Amino acid sequence: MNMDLVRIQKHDFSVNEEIERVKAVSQSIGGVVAFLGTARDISKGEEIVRLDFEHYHGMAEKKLREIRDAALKNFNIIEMGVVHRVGNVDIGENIVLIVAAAQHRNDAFMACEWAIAELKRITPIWKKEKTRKGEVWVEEHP
Amino acid sequence: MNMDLVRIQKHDFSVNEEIERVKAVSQSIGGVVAFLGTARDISKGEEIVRLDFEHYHGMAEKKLREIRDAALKNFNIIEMGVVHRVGNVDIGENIVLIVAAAQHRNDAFMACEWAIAELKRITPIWKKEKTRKGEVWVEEHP
Amino acid sequence: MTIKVRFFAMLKTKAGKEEVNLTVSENISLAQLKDMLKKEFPVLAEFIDSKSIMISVNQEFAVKNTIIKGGDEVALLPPFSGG
Amino acid sequence: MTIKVRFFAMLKTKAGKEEVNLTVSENISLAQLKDMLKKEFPVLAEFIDSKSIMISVNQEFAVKNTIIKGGDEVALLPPFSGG
Repeated sequence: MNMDLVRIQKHDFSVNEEIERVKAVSQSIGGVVAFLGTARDISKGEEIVRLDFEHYHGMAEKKLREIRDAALKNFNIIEMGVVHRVGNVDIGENIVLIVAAAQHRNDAFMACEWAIAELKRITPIWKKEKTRKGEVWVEEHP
Repeated sequence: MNMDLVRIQKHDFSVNEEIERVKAVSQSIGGVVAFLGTARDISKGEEIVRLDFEHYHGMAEKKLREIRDAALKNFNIIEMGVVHRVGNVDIGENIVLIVAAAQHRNDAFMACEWAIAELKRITPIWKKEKTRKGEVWVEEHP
Repeated sequence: MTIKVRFFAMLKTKAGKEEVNLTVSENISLAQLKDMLKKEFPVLAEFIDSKSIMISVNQEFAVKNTIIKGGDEVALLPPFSGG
Repeated sequence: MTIKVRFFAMLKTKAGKEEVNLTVSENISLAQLKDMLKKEFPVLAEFIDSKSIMISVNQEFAVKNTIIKGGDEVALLPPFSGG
Protein backbone atom coordinates (compact mmCIF):
# COMPACT_ATOMS: atom_id res chain seq x y z
CA MET A 1 0.00 0.00 0.00
CA ASN A 2 2.65 2.41 1.14
CA MET A 3 4.74 1.60 -1.94
CA ASP A 4 1.80 2.20 -4.26
CA LEU A 5 0.84 5.49 -2.70
CA VAL A 6 4.33 7.03 -2.88
CA ARG A 7 6.20 6.71 -6.16
CA ILE A 8 8.78 8.23 -8.44
CA GLN A 9 8.37 7.20 -12.06
CA LYS A 10 9.26 8.17 -15.62
CA HIS A 11 5.81 7.66 -17.15
CA ASP A 12 2.81 9.89 -16.67
CA PHE A 13 0.19 9.21 -14.01
CA SER A 14 -3.61 9.43 -13.99
CA VAL A 15 -5.07 11.83 -11.43
CA ASN A 16 -8.25 9.72 -11.34
CA GLU A 17 -6.32 6.54 -10.55
CA GLU A 18 -4.24 8.18 -7.85
CA ILE A 19 -7.33 9.65 -6.19
CA GLU A 20 -9.13 6.28 -6.39
CA ARG A 21 -6.11 4.57 -4.79
CA VAL A 22 -6.29 7.03 -1.88
CA LYS A 23 -10.10 6.91 -1.61
CA ALA A 24 -10.07 3.10 -1.51
CA VAL A 25 -8.53 3.27 1.96
CA SER A 26 -11.70 4.44 3.75
CA GLN A 27 -15.36 5.26 3.25
CA SER A 28 -15.08 8.00 5.85
CA ILE A 29 -13.29 10.28 3.39
CA GLY A 30 -15.38 13.39 2.77
CA GLY A 31 -12.82 15.76 1.29
CA VAL A 32 -9.93 15.15 -1.10
CA VAL A 33 -7.48 17.90 -2.01
CA ALA A 34 -5.11 17.28 -4.89
CA PHE A 35 -2.17 19.43 -5.92
CA LEU A 36 -1.02 18.84 -9.49
CA GLY A 37 2.18 20.51 -10.65
CA THR A 38 2.42 20.90 -14.42
CA ALA A 39 5.15 22.05 -16.82
CA ARG A 40 4.76 25.75 -17.64
CA ASP A 41 5.82 27.26 -20.96
CA ILE A 42 7.58 30.25 -19.39
CA SER A 43 10.04 30.45 -16.50
CA LYS A 44 11.59 33.77 -15.42
CA GLY A 45 10.61 35.30 -18.76
CA GLU A 46 12.32 32.54 -20.74
CA GLU A 47 10.36 30.27 -23.07
CA ILE A 48 10.71 26.65 -21.98
CA VAL A 49 10.79 23.85 -24.55
CA ARG A 50 10.96 20.88 -22.21
CA LEU A 51 11.91 19.89 -18.66
CA ASP A 52 14.16 17.07 -17.52
CA PHE A 53 14.08 15.85 -13.92
CA GLU A 54 16.86 13.95 -12.18
CA HIS A 55 16.54 12.36 -8.76
CA TYR A 56 18.71 10.67 -6.19
CA HIS A 57 17.29 7.18 -6.49
CA GLY A 58 16.62 5.72 -3.08
CA MET A 59 16.97 8.89 -1.06
CA ALA A 60 14.25 10.76 -2.99
CA GLU A 61 11.78 7.89 -2.53
CA LYS A 62 12.67 7.75 1.18
CA LYS A 63 12.03 11.47 1.60
CA LEU A 64 8.62 11.22 -0.09
CA ARG A 65 7.67 8.35 2.24
CA GLU A 66 8.81 10.44 5.20
CA ILE A 67 6.59 13.31 4.01
CA ARG A 68 3.56 10.99 3.83
CA ASP A 69 4.34 9.54 7.27
CA ALA A 70 4.73 13.00 8.82
CA ALA A 71 1.52 14.24 7.18
CA LEU A 72 -0.46 11.26 8.55
CA LYS A 73 1.01 11.95 11.99
CA ASN A 74 0.68 15.74 12.09
CA PHE A 75 -2.58 16.40 10.24
CA ASN A 76 -6.04 14.98 10.76
CA ILE A 77 -6.04 13.16 7.42
CA ILE A 78 -6.93 9.59 6.53
CA GLU A 79 -4.52 8.99 3.65
CA MET A 80 -1.98 10.70 1.39
CA GLY A 81 -0.50 9.79 -1.97
CA VAL A 82 2.59 11.34 -3.60
CA VAL A 83 3.79 10.77 -7.18
CA HIS A 84 6.65 12.59 -8.90
CA ARG A 85 7.84 12.10 -12.45
CA VAL A 86 11.49 12.08 -13.54
CA GLY A 87 13.10 12.20 -16.97
CA ASN A 88 11.71 14.31 -19.79
CA VAL A 89 8.47 16.21 -19.22
CA ASP A 90 6.93 18.21 -22.05
CA ILE A 91 5.14 21.54 -21.62
CA GLY A 92 1.63 21.07 -20.25
CA GLU A 93 2.41 17.61 -18.88
CA ASN A 94 2.09 16.49 -15.26
CA ILE A 95 5.13 16.68 -12.97
CA VAL A 96 3.93 15.96 -9.45
CA LEU A 97 0.72 15.02 -7.67
CA ILE A 98 -0.11 15.13 -3.99
CA VAL A 99 -3.48 13.76 -2.84
CA ALA A 100 -4.63 14.37 0.73
CA ALA A 101 -7.87 12.77 1.94
CA ALA A 102 -9.66 13.60 5.18
CA GLN A 103 -13.06 13.52 6.80
CA HIS A 104 -13.21 17.30 6.57
CA ARG A 105 -11.82 19.54 3.88
CA ASN A 106 -9.74 21.93 6.01
CA ASP A 107 -7.46 19.13 7.16
CA ALA A 108 -7.00 17.94 3.58
CA PHE A 109 -6.13 21.47 2.37
CA MET A 110 -3.60 22.00 5.17
CA ALA A 111 -1.88 18.65 4.70
CA CYS A 112 -1.69 19.02 0.92
CA GLU A 113 -0.21 22.53 1.09
CA TRP A 114 2.33 21.45 3.69
CA ALA A 115 3.33 18.33 1.75
CA ILE A 116 4.12 20.11 -1.53
CA ALA A 117 6.17 22.76 0.29
CA GLU A 118 8.02 20.04 2.21
CA LEU A 119 8.59 18.05 -0.98
CA LYS A 120 10.27 21.05 -2.56
CA ARG A 121 12.36 21.59 0.56
CA ILE A 122 13.73 18.12 1.32
CA THR A 123 13.41 15.87 -1.74
CA PRO A 124 16.58 15.42 -3.85
CA ILE A 125 15.03 16.06 -7.25
CA TRP A 126 16.46 18.52 -9.73
CA LYS A 127 14.90 20.24 -12.72
CA LYS A 128 16.74 21.08 -15.94
CA GLU A 129 15.01 23.58 -18.21
CA LYS A 130 15.57 23.29 -21.94
CA THR A 131 15.17 26.64 -23.68
CA ARG A 132 16.00 27.65 -27.24
CA LYS A 133 19.31 28.99 -25.88
CA GLY A 134 20.29 25.71 -24.27
CA GLU A 135 19.86 23.75 -21.08
CA VAL A 136 20.09 25.09 -17.57
CA TRP A 137 19.79 23.45 -14.18
CA VAL A 138 17.34 25.49 -12.16
CA GLU A 139 19.13 27.40 -9.39
CA GLU A 140 22.45 26.78 -11.10
CA HIS A 141 23.98 29.68 -9.20
CA PRO A 142 22.82 29.22 -5.64
CA MET B 1 -16.35 27.50 -22.49
CA ASN B 2 -17.94 29.06 -19.44
CA MET B 3 -20.87 26.62 -19.69
CA ASP B 4 -18.52 23.65 -19.86
CA LEU B 5 -16.43 24.72 -16.91
CA VAL B 6 -19.37 25.31 -14.55
CA ARG B 7 -22.01 22.60 -14.40
CA ILE B 8 -24.65 20.91 -12.28
CA GLN B 9 -25.43 17.37 -13.40
CA LYS B 10 -26.92 14.09 -12.24
CA HIS B 11 -24.21 11.81 -13.60
CA ASP B 12 -20.73 11.38 -12.19
CA PHE B 13 -17.76 13.37 -13.51
CA SER B 14 -14.16 12.44 -14.24
CA VAL B 15 -11.57 14.41 -12.28
CA ASN B 16 -9.07 13.88 -15.12
CA GLU B 17 -11.46 15.29 -17.72
CA GLU B 18 -12.33 18.32 -15.60
CA ILE B 19 -8.66 19.07 -14.95
CA GLU B 20 -7.84 18.68 -18.66
CA ARG B 21 -10.68 21.08 -19.55
CA VAL B 22 -9.18 23.68 -17.21
CA LYS B 23 -5.58 23.02 -18.28
CA ALA B 24 -6.51 23.37 -21.96
CA VAL B 25 -7.04 27.10 -21.40
CA SER B 26 -3.34 27.99 -21.07
CA GLN B 27 0.17 26.55 -21.19
CA SER B 28 1.23 28.95 -18.46
CA ILE B 29 -0.50 26.85 -15.81
CA GLY B 30 2.04 25.54 -13.32
CA GLY B 31 -0.15 24.56 -10.40
CA VAL B 32 -3.61 23.01 -10.27
CA VAL B 33 -5.45 22.54 -6.98
CA ALA B 34 -8.56 20.36 -7.00
CA PHE B 35 -11.04 19.93 -4.18
CA LEU B 36 -13.16 16.80 -4.47
CA GLY B 37 -16.06 16.35 -2.05
CA THR B 38 -17.13 12.74 -1.63
CA ALA B 39 -20.02 11.01 0.16
CA ARG B 40 -18.95 9.85 3.65
CA ASP B 41 -20.44 6.80 5.36
CA ILE B 42 -20.95 8.56 8.70
CA SER B 43 -22.48 11.96 9.54
CA LYS B 44 -22.84 13.14 13.13
CA GLY B 45 -22.42 9.56 14.36
CA GLU B 46 -25.19 8.25 12.10
CA GLU B 47 -24.49 5.67 9.40
CA ILE B 48 -25.43 7.04 6.01
CA VAL B 49 -26.83 4.78 3.32
CA ARG B 50 -27.13 7.27 0.49
CA LEU B 51 -27.34 11.00 -0.24
CA ASP B 52 -29.84 12.85 -2.40
CA PHE B 53 -29.15 16.39 -3.58
CA GLU B 54 -31.78 18.87 -4.73
CA HIS B 55 -30.99 22.21 -6.34
CA TYR B 56 -32.80 25.35 -7.43
CA HIS B 57 -32.38 24.94 -11.15
CA GLY B 58 -31.26 28.19 -12.72
CA MET B 59 -30.30 30.00 -9.55
CA ALA B 60 -27.78 27.35 -8.44
CA GLU B 61 -26.05 27.38 -11.84
CA LYS B 62 -25.99 31.19 -11.74
CA LYS B 63 -24.36 31.21 -8.28
CA LEU B 64 -21.67 28.75 -9.40
CA ARG B 65 -20.89 30.97 -12.40
CA GLU B 66 -20.68 33.98 -10.07
CA ILE B 67 -18.22 32.08 -7.87
CA ARG B 68 -16.00 31.33 -10.87
CA ASP B 69 -16.20 34.95 -12.06
CA ALA B 70 -15.34 36.30 -8.61
CA ALA B 71 -12.45 33.84 -8.23
CA LEU B 72 -10.99 34.89 -11.59
CA LYS B 73 -11.31 38.53 -10.55
CA ASN B 74 -10.05 38.31 -6.97
CA PHE B 75 -7.31 35.68 -7.16
CA ASN B 76 -4.29 35.43 -9.40
CA ILE B 77 -5.57 32.33 -11.17
CA ILE B 78 -5.83 31.47 -14.86
CA GLU B 79 -8.97 29.32 -14.85
CA MET B 80 -11.50 27.64 -12.57
CA GLY B 81 -13.94 24.80 -13.08
CA VAL B 82 -16.87 23.88 -10.82
CA VAL B 83 -19.05 20.75 -11.09
CA HIS B 84 -21.72 19.67 -8.59
CA ARG B 85 -23.85 16.55 -8.78
CA VAL B 86 -27.54 16.38 -7.89
CA GLY B 87 -29.89 13.44 -7.37
CA ASN B 88 -28.79 10.22 -5.69
CA VAL B 89 -25.16 9.89 -4.67
CA ASP B 90 -23.94 6.63 -3.12
CA ILE B 91 -21.35 6.38 -0.35
CA GLY B 92 -17.82 6.87 -1.69
CA GLU B 93 -19.04 8.63 -4.83
CA ASN B 94 -18.10 12.13 -5.98
CA ILE B 95 -20.32 15.08 -5.03
CA VAL B 96 -18.49 18.24 -6.01
CA LEU B 97 -15.26 19.23 -7.74
CA ILE B 98 -13.53 22.60 -7.82
CA VAL B 99 -10.43 22.97 -9.98
CA ALA B 100 -8.29 26.11 -9.68
CA ALA B 101 -5.34 26.60 -12.03
CA ALA B 102 -2.65 29.24 -11.67
CA GLN B 103 0.92 29.99 -12.61
CA HIS B 104 1.93 29.49 -8.99
CA ARG B 105 0.50 27.06 -6.47
CA ASN B 106 -0.32 29.47 -3.64
CA ASP B 107 -2.85 31.33 -5.76
CA ALA B 108 -4.49 28.05 -6.79
CA PHE B 109 -4.74 26.86 -3.18
CA MET B 110 -6.27 30.15 -2.00
CA ALA B 111 -8.82 30.33 -4.82
CA CYS B 112 -9.87 26.69 -4.43
CA GLU B 113 -10.36 26.98 -0.66
CA TRP B 114 -12.32 30.19 -1.06
CA ALA B 115 -14.52 28.77 -3.83
CA ILE B 116 -15.66 25.67 -1.93
CA ALA B 117 -16.48 27.75 1.16
CA GLU B 118 -18.39 30.24 -1.00
CA LEU B 119 -20.22 27.42 -2.81
CA LYS B 120 -21.47 26.09 0.53
CA ARG B 121 -22.49 29.60 1.58
CA ILE B 122 -24.43 30.90 -1.42
CA THR B 123 -25.45 28.01 -3.69
CA PRO B 124 -29.06 26.79 -3.36
CA ILE B 125 -28.30 23.07 -3.13
CA TRP B 126 -29.70 20.84 -0.38
CA LYS B 127 -28.57 17.45 0.87
CA LYS B 128 -30.88 14.74 2.13
CA GLU B 129 -29.24 11.96 4.12
CA LYS B 130 -30.78 8.51 3.97
CA THR B 131 -30.03 6.51 7.11
CA ARG B 132 -31.48 3.19 8.31
CA LYS B 133 -33.87 5.24 10.44
CA GLY B 134 -35.21 7.24 7.53
CA GLU B 135 -34.45 10.35 5.52
CA VAL B 136 -33.46 13.72 6.86
CA TRP B 137 -32.72 17.05 5.21
CA VAL B 138 -29.39 18.24 6.55
CA GLU B 139 -29.88 21.24 8.88
CA GLU B 140 -33.59 20.47 9.11
CA HIS B 141 -33.75 22.48 12.32
CA PRO B 142 -31.83 25.64 11.57
CA MET C 1 -51.00 40.89 -9.37
CA THR C 2 -49.89 37.24 -9.31
CA ILE C 3 -46.54 35.86 -8.17
CA LYS C 4 -45.16 32.36 -8.09
CA VAL C 5 -43.81 31.05 -4.79
CA ARG C 6 -41.49 28.04 -4.80
CA PHE C 7 -40.46 25.82 -1.90
CA PHE C 8 -37.30 23.74 -1.66
CA ALA C 9 -35.96 20.84 0.37
CA MET C 10 -37.52 20.57 3.84
CA LEU C 11 -39.78 23.59 3.21
CA LYS C 12 -41.26 21.74 0.25
CA THR C 13 -41.90 18.77 2.55
CA LYS C 14 -43.45 21.04 5.20
CA ALA C 15 -45.60 22.97 2.71
CA GLY C 16 -46.62 19.75 1.00
CA LYS C 17 -46.13 21.34 -2.41
CA GLU C 18 -43.41 22.57 -4.75
CA GLU C 19 -44.93 25.83 -5.79
CA VAL C 20 -48.06 27.94 -5.61
CA ASN C 21 -49.42 30.97 -7.47
CA LEU C 22 -50.43 33.76 -5.11
CA THR C 23 -52.48 36.86 -5.80
CA VAL C 24 -51.05 39.79 -3.88
CA SER C 25 -51.42 43.58 -3.91
CA GLU C 26 -49.19 45.60 -6.26
CA ASN C 27 -45.46 46.10 -5.52
CA ILE C 28 -45.33 44.67 -2.02
CA SER C 29 -42.20 44.72 0.10
CA LEU C 30 -40.34 41.65 1.30
CA ALA C 31 -41.71 42.20 4.82
CA GLN C 32 -45.30 42.33 3.51
CA LEU C 33 -44.69 39.17 1.49
CA LYS C 34 -43.41 37.35 4.56
CA ASP C 35 -46.56 38.27 6.50
CA MET C 36 -48.72 37.01 3.65
CA LEU C 37 -46.82 33.74 3.40
CA LYS C 38 -47.12 33.14 7.14
CA LYS C 39 -50.90 33.56 6.91
CA GLU C 40 -51.10 31.40 3.81
CA PHE C 41 -48.79 28.67 5.20
CA PRO C 42 -49.06 28.63 9.00
CA VAL C 43 -46.91 25.47 9.06
CA LEU C 44 -44.02 27.56 7.66
CA ALA C 45 -44.44 30.53 10.00
CA GLU C 46 -41.64 29.63 12.41
CA PHE C 47 -39.25 29.01 9.51
CA ILE C 48 -40.13 32.27 7.76
CA ASP C 49 -39.41 34.12 11.00
CA SER C 50 -36.10 32.31 11.51
CA LYS C 51 -33.02 34.13 10.25
CA SER C 52 -31.62 31.02 8.55
CA ILE C 53 -34.30 31.00 5.84
CA MET C 54 -33.43 33.12 2.83
CA ILE C 55 -35.83 34.40 0.23
CA SER C 56 -34.99 34.87 -3.42
CA VAL C 57 -36.82 37.00 -5.97
CA ASN C 58 -36.25 36.07 -9.60
CA GLN C 59 -33.37 33.78 -8.57
CA GLU C 60 -31.46 36.48 -6.71
CA PHE C 61 -31.24 36.91 -2.95
CA ALA C 62 -33.83 39.40 -1.74
CA VAL C 63 -33.01 42.06 0.82
CA LYS C 64 -35.19 43.99 3.24
CA ASN C 65 -36.25 46.66 0.77
CA THR C 66 -36.69 44.39 -2.26
CA ILE C 67 -40.01 45.14 -3.99
CA ILE C 68 -41.95 42.22 -5.47
CA LYS C 69 -43.73 42.85 -8.76
CA GLY C 70 -46.30 40.94 -10.77
CA GLY C 71 -44.95 37.78 -12.41
CA ASP C 72 -42.00 37.56 -10.04
CA GLU C 73 -40.70 34.16 -8.97
CA VAL C 74 -40.22 34.08 -5.22
CA ALA C 75 -38.53 31.14 -3.47
CA LEU C 76 -38.14 30.13 0.17
CA LEU C 77 -34.66 28.72 0.68
CA PRO C 78 -33.77 26.68 3.76
CA PRO C 79 -30.10 26.59 4.81
CA PHE C 80 -27.91 25.28 1.99
CA SER C 81 -26.07 22.01 2.38
CA GLY C 82 -24.32 21.50 -0.94
CA GLY C 83 -20.61 20.89 -1.38
CA MET D 1 39.08 3.34 4.25
CA THR D 2 37.17 3.90 1.00
CA ILE D 3 33.97 5.90 0.52
CA LYS D 4 31.83 6.54 -2.52
CA VAL D 5 31.08 10.16 -3.44
CA ARG D 6 28.16 10.91 -5.77
CA PHE D 7 27.38 14.12 -7.66
CA PHE D 8 23.98 15.27 -8.85
CA ALA D 9 22.54 17.74 -11.33
CA MET D 10 24.80 20.72 -11.97
CA LEU D 11 27.48 19.38 -9.63
CA LYS D 12 27.68 16.27 -11.79
CA THR D 13 28.14 18.54 -14.80
CA LYS D 14 30.82 20.57 -13.00
CA ALA D 15 32.66 17.51 -11.68
CA GLY D 16 32.41 15.82 -15.05
CA LYS D 17 31.47 12.53 -13.40
CA GLU D 18 28.61 10.85 -11.55
CA GLU D 19 30.60 9.27 -8.77
CA VAL D 20 34.08 8.53 -7.52
CA ASN D 21 35.62 6.21 -4.94
CA LEU D 22 37.86 8.08 -2.50
CA THR D 23 40.38 6.70 -0.02
CA VAL D 24 40.24 8.73 3.18
CA SER D 25 41.48 8.35 6.75
CA GLU D 26 39.33 6.46 9.28
CA ASN D 27 36.15 8.05 10.69
CA ILE D 28 36.53 11.57 9.34
CA SER D 29 34.14 14.39 10.22
CA LEU D 30 31.96 16.19 7.70
CA ALA D 31 34.26 19.23 7.91
CA GLN D 32 37.30 17.09 7.11
CA LEU D 33 35.46 15.48 4.22
CA LYS D 34 34.59 18.88 2.78
CA ASP D 35 38.25 19.95 2.90
CA MET D 36 39.25 16.73 1.12
CA LEU D 37 36.60 17.17 -1.56
CA LYS D 38 37.68 20.75 -2.21
CA LYS D 39 41.28 19.57 -2.76
CA GLU D 40 40.15 16.67 -4.93
CA PHE D 41 37.67 18.76 -6.96
CA PRO D 42 38.88 22.38 -7.06
CA VAL D 43 36.11 23.18 -9.56
CA LEU D 44 33.54 22.37 -6.83
CA ALA D 45 35.26 24.33 -4.04
CA GLU D 46 33.02 27.40 -4.19
CA PHE D 47 29.89 25.22 -4.20
CA ILE D 48 31.06 23.10 -1.29
CA ASP D 49 31.66 26.29 0.70
CA SER D 50 28.26 27.71 -0.20
CA LYS D 51 25.49 27.13 2.30
CA SER D 52 23.01 26.03 -0.33
CA ILE D 53 24.83 22.75 -1.05
CA MET D 54 23.77 19.90 1.21
CA ILE D 55 25.69 16.72 1.83
CA SER D 56 24.09 13.37 2.49
CA VAL D 57 25.70 10.30 4.08
CA ASN D 58 24.02 6.99 3.31
CA GLN D 59 21.02 8.86 1.83
CA GLU D 60 20.36 10.94 4.92
CA PHE D 61 21.20 14.62 5.41
CA ALA D 62 24.55 14.97 7.18
CA VAL D 63 25.06 17.46 9.98
CA LYS D 64 28.18 19.15 11.29
CA ASN D 65 29.22 16.30 13.61
CA THR D 66 28.29 13.42 11.27
CA ILE D 67 31.18 10.92 11.15
CA ILE D 68 31.90 9.21 7.84
CA LYS D 69 32.88 5.56 7.98
CA GLY D 70 34.35 3.10 5.47
CA GLY D 71 31.87 2.05 2.77
CA ASP D 72 29.65 5.08 3.30
CA GLU D 73 27.88 6.66 0.34
CA VAL D 74 28.33 10.42 0.40
CA ALA D 75 26.49 12.72 -2.01
CA LEU D 76 26.79 16.39 -2.89
CA LEU D 77 23.31 17.83 -3.37
CA PRO D 78 22.74 21.16 -5.12
CA PRO D 79 19.55 23.08 -4.25
CA PHE D 80 16.48 20.97 -4.98
CA SER D 81 14.06 22.01 -7.70
CA GLY D 82 11.46 19.26 -7.74
CA GLY D 83 7.72 19.77 -7.40
